[in-house]
Amino acid sequence: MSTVTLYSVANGLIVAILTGLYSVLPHAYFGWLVNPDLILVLSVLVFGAILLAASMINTIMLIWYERKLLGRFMDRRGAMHVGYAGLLQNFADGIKLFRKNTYKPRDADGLGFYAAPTAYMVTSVMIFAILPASWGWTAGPLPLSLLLALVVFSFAPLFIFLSAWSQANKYSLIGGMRSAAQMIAYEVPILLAVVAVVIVSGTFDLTTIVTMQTNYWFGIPLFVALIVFVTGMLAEMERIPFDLPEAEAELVEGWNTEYGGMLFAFFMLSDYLRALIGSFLVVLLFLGGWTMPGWVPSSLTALPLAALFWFLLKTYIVFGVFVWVRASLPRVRTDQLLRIGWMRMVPLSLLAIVLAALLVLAKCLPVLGCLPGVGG
Amino acid sequence: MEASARLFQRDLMGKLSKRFPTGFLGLDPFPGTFGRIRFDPAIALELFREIRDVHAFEHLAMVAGIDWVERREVLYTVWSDVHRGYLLLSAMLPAERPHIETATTVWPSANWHERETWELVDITFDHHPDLRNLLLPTGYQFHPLLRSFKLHEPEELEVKVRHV
Amino acid sequence: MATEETAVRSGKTELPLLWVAKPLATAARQFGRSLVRPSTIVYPFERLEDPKFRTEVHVASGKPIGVGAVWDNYRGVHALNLETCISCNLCAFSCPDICIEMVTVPGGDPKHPKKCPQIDYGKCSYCGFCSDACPEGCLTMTTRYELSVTKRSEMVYSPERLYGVYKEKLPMNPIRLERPKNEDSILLDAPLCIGCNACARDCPTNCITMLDIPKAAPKPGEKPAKRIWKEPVVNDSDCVRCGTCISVCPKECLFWGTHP
Amino acid sequence: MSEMWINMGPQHPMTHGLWNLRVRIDGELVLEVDPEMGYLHRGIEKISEDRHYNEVITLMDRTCYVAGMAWENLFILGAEQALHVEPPERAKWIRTLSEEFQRIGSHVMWYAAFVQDIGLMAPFLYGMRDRDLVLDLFQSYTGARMTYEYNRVGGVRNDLPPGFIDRARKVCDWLLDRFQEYDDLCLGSDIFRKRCDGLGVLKAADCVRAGITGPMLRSAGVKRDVRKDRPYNAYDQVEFDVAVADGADVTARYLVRMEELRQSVRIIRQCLDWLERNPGPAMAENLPRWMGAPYAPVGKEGYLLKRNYPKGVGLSAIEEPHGEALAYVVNEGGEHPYRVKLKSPIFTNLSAAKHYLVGYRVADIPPIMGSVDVCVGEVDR
Repeated sequence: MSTVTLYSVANGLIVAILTGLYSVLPHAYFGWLVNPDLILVLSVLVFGAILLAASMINTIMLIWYERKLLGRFMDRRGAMHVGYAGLLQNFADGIKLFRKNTYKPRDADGLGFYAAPTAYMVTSVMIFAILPASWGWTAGPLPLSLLLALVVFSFAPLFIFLSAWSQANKYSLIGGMRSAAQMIAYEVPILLAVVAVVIVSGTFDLTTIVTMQTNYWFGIPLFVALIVFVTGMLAEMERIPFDLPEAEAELVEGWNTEYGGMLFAFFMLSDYLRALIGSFLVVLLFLGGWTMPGWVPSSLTALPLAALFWFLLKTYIVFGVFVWVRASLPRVRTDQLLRIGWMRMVPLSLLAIVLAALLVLAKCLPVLGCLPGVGG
Repeated sequence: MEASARLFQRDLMGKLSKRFPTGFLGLDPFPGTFGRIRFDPAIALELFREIRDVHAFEHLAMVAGIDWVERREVLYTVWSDVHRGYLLLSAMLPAERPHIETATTVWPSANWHERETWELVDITFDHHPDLRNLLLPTGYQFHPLLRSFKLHEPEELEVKVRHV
Repeated sequence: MATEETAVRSGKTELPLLWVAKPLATAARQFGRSLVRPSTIVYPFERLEDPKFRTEVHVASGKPIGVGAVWDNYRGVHALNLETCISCNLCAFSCPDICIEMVTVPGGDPKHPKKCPQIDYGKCSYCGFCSDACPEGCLTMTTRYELSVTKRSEMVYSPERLYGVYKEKLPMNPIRLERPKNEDSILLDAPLCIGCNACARDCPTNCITMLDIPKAAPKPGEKPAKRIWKEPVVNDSDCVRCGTCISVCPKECLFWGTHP
Repeated sequence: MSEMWINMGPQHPMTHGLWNLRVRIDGELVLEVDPEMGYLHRGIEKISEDRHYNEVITLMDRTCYVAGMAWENLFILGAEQALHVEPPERAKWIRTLSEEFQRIGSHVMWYAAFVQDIGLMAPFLYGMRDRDLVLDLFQSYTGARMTYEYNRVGGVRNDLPPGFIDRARKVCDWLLDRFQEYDDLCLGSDIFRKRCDGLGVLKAADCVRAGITGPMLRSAGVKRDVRKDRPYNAYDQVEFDVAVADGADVTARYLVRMEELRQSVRIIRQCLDWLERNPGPAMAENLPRWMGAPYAPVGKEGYLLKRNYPKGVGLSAIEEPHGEALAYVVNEGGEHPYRVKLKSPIFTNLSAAKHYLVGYRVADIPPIMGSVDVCVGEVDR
């Protein structure tokens, strides 16, 4: 495995800067500069900045990717004009949204109207500090990183409902109600599906979970859990066929009807951040994370960012499946959505848990090799 | 169709003149249809019932109002699935306060047609359940399909909306 | 094939197999097809009227895109051949939107200036009646369809500008209508005519000639005529039936009708 | 959340066009609906009274902007009856062909909008793409893609261009394959069936009472089609079946429209065969000049000259893509029609909105209204 990690890069950067300062500054500040706490704090800050930039760029590229992919599904080309094959189109859109005024409806509640998109965005970005994209791409050792990520992930209904209510718009209120009901309904099967993974792996630490998938992917023995998790994620990400909260045919734009300019961009970006997080989680939990299969030559695996590249490749393929589903399926209705959630997904996820438990009890899968024992 | 249609016409004419000795004014030939019945607006409702129930013209296709300056014509086009043909019912109304009984009780589909005829040709349909403006803004004072309403004279078209 | 099977389907069709497998497969098939060549073109850089689309292009999916050579039938911006325009007004008369105005262009004789159509594309509905009406074929419609401008006044195309379009040699609508078979002719209500020569002077095709006619002897009490009386005679084969003579006649003695 | 009124329109993604559906809802349940029309009222009937017969055609194209050719046919049939003009046989077949192509264009457009309403993204573009082929064909012989101005009193403007028939045959083959794809994407999808089955039910008796015509009526099992019942143009000489279904719900309307598409292809093929075999004039011979030409020659003040127009009155009915459309044309001897009355099928279909909307959910409104196929241009006229 490569020793170059995001944190080590940030740390090295800070150390280099401090060393440079060491050589030019008066001696009185030396003790101050070599303080390890300061180095840690600065390293984490740089780490965060890199992460923010990386996640934002990734998200924007994800939007481009979806537009191009959806275009091909629709027998057209997608964005073509700004940049090569429209690569810079979303940056142009972002700049346009930045430059627009944001208007608040007269009856809207100011605090909720402005706070909700911001909080939605912030919580979405926060998860990236928790999810490891490769070796060492976390803020620090987090034994319960999976749990933490899911907890932060499930803040969203709160902010959506807050924004929906504060907009003083009937459509956004209906959309917010739908969104809250839908997200809460699908939290349950998602968590249960994750429980199946946790039973098999015996840990909440995502890095460990990925390490355990070196020989085989959890998605194969836990196929039922994978299906439940992907479906639940579709609902959590509010993508077709579960995009009822912003069903544009009946609810104009759903819970973000009244937003424009940068506030809309916040929602839009957060949606795609969450889509990225969902794809990350699918890859991390079920598809082996950044572990590379054995047939990849070691000269390639030894490259500094090979693991990261491999991980992102998987992520984009998973997201491509989401786009494929979006292109070909209609939207379900609220009652049907909830019925699918409670009556199909929850029993399925319980079944997945039972299957996982049986796998662990049997200790062995002849085809796939031994599963790690729990508690032993 | 021709011979049987003519037979049907004669039959219809006989029955209707027997049923409505005063109000039924005649049945003119009209190309492509069973003909055009002229009737007195006083018997409108009974005639509609008769046409629908006895003669099985159960589909009202169109209600048209025509302004003949000195009087106004209201024209109902009905279709029968049994006889496979259209029949026109036409009543001449006076130009002052033209009114006729509504057909919505007989053919519910007359609702919007009559609203439209009321606002465009200014023919009042008595006992209509919902005689509001349909195509024109609420409170619009003019009736554009009258011959007295001229195009190309914008100064006359100043919109006078009655504020209610 | 579907056309051979009975058309009348009653009731529900069978429920779908395998949940949503069929639409997913269909979309994936379409994806594969459009990876090779999507049905769209990159518009400002490629155009349907480009030569490579003028013959049918069969892509992998077999889709015929483009309209090929018959693209020329398209009714777009007009082209006006100023040189052959005879100022007959027919285009302006035939316009349902009243967007054509006859304006003076240089080159006519100063007393009776040459008037050619000026088109306001803010009003035009591209119905093509004007080019159908044009007897000389000098006002035709081209395949140009891009007209966006930044000022409303730029929507008005003067005759010179339309001539500029003509000089670009764009493909022009090749379908010419035949002249109607039994057209009315210009007839003269002779007793009303005062022989003023206005019709012959303004006739765009010069098909009216003023011929001397023997005038009846003055009635008692009237002064004898001082000059030779002339009467217009219309050459029917050259006449384009524009009605200019009727509209300039001061005595309204010309009218439409069929020759007895 | 207590009861409230919401305005779906006039600028709302559900309303394809400018109209307003006021809905009283309790939670997601629809309690009362009140369609408000008139946002697109252009007074076409009034303007027609001021125009030459051939010039009215330009208005008819704009009456329904997705089915312009059908409305041209409708008016021209009425006007020819009022003016006592008989078009040549070839013109009748070309009109039949045009109308069926227009039906395909309109139904495919309906398909695109309808699947967009229920959230299907890609098929929307498939529909638009396939409609474009039909528009290409239209452009190749009429010169325009949506506003054709092709019919004239006494025939059609021009004959079909060379090569048209082969091209049309190719498009027909292509379209038939695509219709199968449409079915795969919709009927083959469990979610689609869940969304549309048993929605917006309006049984046959209610349909007839409410004056509903077209695919909506046929979806309830009533076999009424003006093309069969009262043939016009060349419909008495072509073979086709009337598509009916008996579900009376959104799925049934979908089935009817899809079957009509296939029947249209069948009719078009017969028309193409006939047109290939029988050349001839597309415009009536020896027509009085003012009828054939798109313009009337003028006198001093515009249309000064009075002509001997035979008085007459015409009633034409056609099966427009949306249903039974009627035109009543009165000619009183002027150069313009004295009165043009147009009856749009959607007008009556919409007036019955409360019968098929109340009792369903807000999320059901787009698919139900989508299955009605609203084109506001011809409702408001």
